[in-house]
Amino acid sequence: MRKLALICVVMVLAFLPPPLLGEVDSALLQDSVTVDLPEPPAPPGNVTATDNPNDNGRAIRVTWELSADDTTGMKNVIGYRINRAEARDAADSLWTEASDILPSGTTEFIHSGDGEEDGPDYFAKNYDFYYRVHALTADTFSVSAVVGPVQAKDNWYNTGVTFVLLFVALFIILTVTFVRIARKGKELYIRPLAGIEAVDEAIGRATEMGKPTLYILGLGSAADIATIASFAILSRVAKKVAEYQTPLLVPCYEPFVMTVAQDTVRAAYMDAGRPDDYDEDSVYFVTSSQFAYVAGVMGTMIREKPATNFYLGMFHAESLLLAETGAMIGSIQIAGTDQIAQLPFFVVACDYTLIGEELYAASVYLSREPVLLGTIKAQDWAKAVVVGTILAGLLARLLVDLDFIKTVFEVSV
Amino acid sequence: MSVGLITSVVFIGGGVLWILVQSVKGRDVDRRWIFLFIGSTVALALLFHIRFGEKATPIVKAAFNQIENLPEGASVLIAFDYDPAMEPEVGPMADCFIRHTLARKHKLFLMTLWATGQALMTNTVEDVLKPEFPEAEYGTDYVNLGYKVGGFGVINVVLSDFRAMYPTDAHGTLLDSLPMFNKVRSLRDIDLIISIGGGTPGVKEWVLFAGNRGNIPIVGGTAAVVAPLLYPYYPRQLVGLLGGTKGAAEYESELTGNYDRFKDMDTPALRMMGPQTMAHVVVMAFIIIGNIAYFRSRKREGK
Amino acid sequence: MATGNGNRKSPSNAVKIILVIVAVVFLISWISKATTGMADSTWLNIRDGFLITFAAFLTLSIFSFLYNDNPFYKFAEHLYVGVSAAYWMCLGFWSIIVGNFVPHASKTLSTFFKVPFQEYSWFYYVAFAFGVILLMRLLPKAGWIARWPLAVIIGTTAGFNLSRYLHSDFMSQVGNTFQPLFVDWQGAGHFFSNLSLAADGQLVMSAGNWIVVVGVLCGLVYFFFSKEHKGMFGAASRLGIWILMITFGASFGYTVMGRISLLVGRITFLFDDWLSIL
Amino acid sequence: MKRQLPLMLVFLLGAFMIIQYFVPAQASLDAYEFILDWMIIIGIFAMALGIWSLMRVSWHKIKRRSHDWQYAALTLAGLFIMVLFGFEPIGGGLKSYLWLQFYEFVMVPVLATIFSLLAFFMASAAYRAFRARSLLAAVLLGSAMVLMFRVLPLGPLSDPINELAGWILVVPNLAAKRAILIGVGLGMVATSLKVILGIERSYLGRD
Repeated sequence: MRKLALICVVMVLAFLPPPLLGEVDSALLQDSVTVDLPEPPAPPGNVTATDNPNDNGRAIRVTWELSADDTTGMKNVIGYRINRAEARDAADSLWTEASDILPSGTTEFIHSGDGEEDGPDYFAKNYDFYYRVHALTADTFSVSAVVGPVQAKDNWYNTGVTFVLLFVALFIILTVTFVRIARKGKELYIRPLAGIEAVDEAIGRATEMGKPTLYILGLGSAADIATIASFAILSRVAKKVAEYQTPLLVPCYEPFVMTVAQDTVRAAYMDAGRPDDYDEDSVYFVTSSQFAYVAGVMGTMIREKPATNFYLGMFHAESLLLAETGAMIGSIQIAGTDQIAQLPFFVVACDYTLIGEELYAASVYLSREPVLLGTIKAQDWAKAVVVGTILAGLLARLLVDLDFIKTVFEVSV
Repeated sequence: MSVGLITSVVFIGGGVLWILVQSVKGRDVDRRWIFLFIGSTVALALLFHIRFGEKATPIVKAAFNQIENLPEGASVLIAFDYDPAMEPEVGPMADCFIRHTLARKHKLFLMTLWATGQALMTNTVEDVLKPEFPEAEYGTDYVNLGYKVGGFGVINVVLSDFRAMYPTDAHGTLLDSLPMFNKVRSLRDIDLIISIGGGTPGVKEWVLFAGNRGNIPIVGGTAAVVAPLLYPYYPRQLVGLLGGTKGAAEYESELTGNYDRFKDMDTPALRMMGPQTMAHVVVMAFIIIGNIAYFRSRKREGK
Repeated sequence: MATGNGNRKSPSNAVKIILVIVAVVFLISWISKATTGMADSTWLNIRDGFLITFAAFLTLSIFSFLYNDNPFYKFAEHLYVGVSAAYWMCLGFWSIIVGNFVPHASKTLSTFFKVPFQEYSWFYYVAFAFGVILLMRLLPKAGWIARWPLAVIIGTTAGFNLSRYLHSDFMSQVGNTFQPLFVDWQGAGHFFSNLSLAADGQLVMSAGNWIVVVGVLCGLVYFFFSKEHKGMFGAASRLGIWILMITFGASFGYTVMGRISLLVGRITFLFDDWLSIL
Repeated sequence: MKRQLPLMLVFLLGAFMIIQYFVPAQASLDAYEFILDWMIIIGIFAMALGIWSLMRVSWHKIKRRSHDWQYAALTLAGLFIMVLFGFEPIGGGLKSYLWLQFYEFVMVPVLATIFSLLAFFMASAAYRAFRARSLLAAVLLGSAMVLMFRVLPLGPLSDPINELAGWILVVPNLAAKRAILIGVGLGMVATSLKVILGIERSYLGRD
């Protein structure tokens, strides 16, 4: 992420015309011999230019050693600037500025661009370039030796994220292993979750009161993990509702979510053996505008007075609006979201709240399918690995000042 | 004591008392009373322009004193590192700082590291500086350096030389022709940096790249969201900090209280804090009343 | 709500009277706005007066929900739902169909919609085809085929989320937890001789880091599903939920200010823009 | 066939997106951008289904003359008028005068007002729900109070409260958010994996 930001900054810098010191530069070039020309600083040494790794072949990394007058010597170097040309012995006018002024103390610059051939940032792939570095003082500059040729190349594996790859592998192995164990019929324990245990009771209450059950899937898209978890819960809730023969209301914010929810609910009614009770209009679209949706749902609540409200999925500022309206009409409310900012409002205003990961696990609780239980077990093991890693990392840092483990997690983008 | 304040206090006091009595008696207060009550609290505060003498907390007072105690003619740099979205929160701070520094006859250097800050800075100069301080002369008393690309890199460069980054000011005048720059070559010649902003680069970057390296005192003004992250820098790396509307209001109140010429100045932050304070008092009163009622009812059930 | 809303009959006389009163009030407001307007022409004043009055009417209609459901709220709600649905649909059409698809699909259409034509790409026709398949849902027999586009979206996002969340939400959060437990450690002597409760002192900073680490670990323990929360494990889990609750309370308290600002904004609109009494 | 093909699509595309993440080359980036464009274009067709559902439900209400059917008609009227404005300037994009007026004088005031209802609901939640029923509830209440106190002008008390509030926001807040984020991150990975491997398939319905 940081690197991405850096690249963005660099690209912005490259995009803008470089007015700084431009005057000084050209003035120096024109009046090549003036009497009181200040003494130039020592040039930057040991310049290297290599293909920037782990990218799409549109960047070259330039490094150099600080001018002897940067932090030592005359100490008057205020910064560096990178120049690029297409030939080693190109005339000064053919060298283009590859960077803005980089602050003193800098020893690395990544010159990057994009693949748009007519664009201002075009950066040719597989093409020979030459680089040199200027050390600048307030009124003069010096030039390093030229390096090159160097080419920017496509890379086919991002070495910066190897540890992500390893963790993906570890996680797949854990999941597959525990799913196998679970399939063999081994009993796997899961701790009780209050919100889930209340589901049956809540729907039962709606039945007794002869009032509908309201299920809100949140503002997420059909592909958001919170929404997918919510579909799984909806499928169980709809089945119970069908068995108890109470009405179900599912107003939707996202059209795609609506289509999936319709399929899910219809299938649940079939499973319950009551396909004819399914009302096509019970799962409906309201609007894709956040507060208009909320206004609609609030209106529905106060008119239909559902006995039980489920808010499971992704929520934003509307969380408290829904939960307080629900409390106003005296519904039992079960909420769950992975949006940290909204959890406080659900916790305060609802009867039960599934916090973050609990929402994802809830469908497993409701179905108790061994395969899904296996995935929960795998998740817990991954968590144990994390706890172990944190402890080990801190210990290592305390004892031998090892920063290795920290660097593992600081993968680059 | 204005009529408005008395009306509001009577209203709020009476309302809270009534809800308290109802709750203690074990009656459920209909939430519509709660709604009506919080709504009218805010409405009354707005209607009667209620403000509270926000007494400056030490962290804001420290910022105020820093400017107050600089010798006359000191060089102060104000960085406008924010965008229109943050303007309601930090804009009032910028106005205050400009008023205060110019009233103390300090030399003012204005600059921004945000492209969006340029227009806001110009607005502040046109709306506050020029009309209120017609005697301040451009180039002698204040200068507008404008915006330069480069983020915190700009700080690095001006730490060693202003002219390297700013051959000219925002209007294209050569720095050398401005009297203010006779004595000032780099950031190290500045006596105080005031950084106003809520993002990156912002207060934190000024602290890390200018304050720490150049040993220059820094006062920060920032959005409420960011303020907690900056508290740890006070008092060593930040000599004072204004957090959000609240901090701005405290500074406004300090300024109006200490300077006669600012008695009637516009105080948007203080105006905003009136309804805020009253609403917070009411919400907290609700929490307390709710708990009193709860414990009463538990006691009753216990019997 | 305490009072019932059960009377689902036609509007009673009282309701009719209220409706008339409200209509008269807003009519007066419109007229006074129109006559005091600052615009150049009378027509503009009449129009602007209407728009401001209507906006104020909608604002008050929404506020009336706080009392109970009522015709005004229903009016504002239903109007808003319809208008906003159309708003998003048109926005989607112009920005996506016209903005993304047309420039890659047809020169004629590009000219028609006045967007610069980019280049033909069969890829975009495939996307379009998937979109059309999605509409097959409306046919009772072919509904199942609509799952293909759904599969495209869900599969892609699942793969996308997997590695990216692993990176940003998971690995970098774990990595950030490796803070030094003894900030700026220069030996026990230095530590004790400089002991202070200052916010940026060694003691407070170190203690903060300890609490963060312990908090993260206990929080994680709370999220263990397949182990009974008993004994030491249970204690850690309880500490975890404590820290969660402190945070939730703090977030709630912190947000009050922002929400009050919103209300201030609306009331300022009513008092200032509409009634001009501030 | 009805379920197999979609499941295969999910697997293939999911696997592709995972691999894509590790390949920085241009071809991989291009494919990635194409697929994102695909999703957006497909998504807009879903919008048509949504509008269809809205019209259908409203129409049923009107046809059956069910309670409040007049309001359903209002929704449809709003919808059609806005669509009309939205397509009036064919070729010009969304610059229609009436479109902008509807946005500014219908949508914005209602949106802002509904958002501001939160101020009322915060107050009622404070009265109703912030009760110290247990130690845990008391902790929640206490930290909320500390954060609210920081707004009041309390003179000399302000500074310690500010510091405490700042500390809560920086230290326990950070710990809790991080714990939740790590859990959520893992849960996301696990659920994504379940989806890609076809273990979680409730979103596909049955038959």
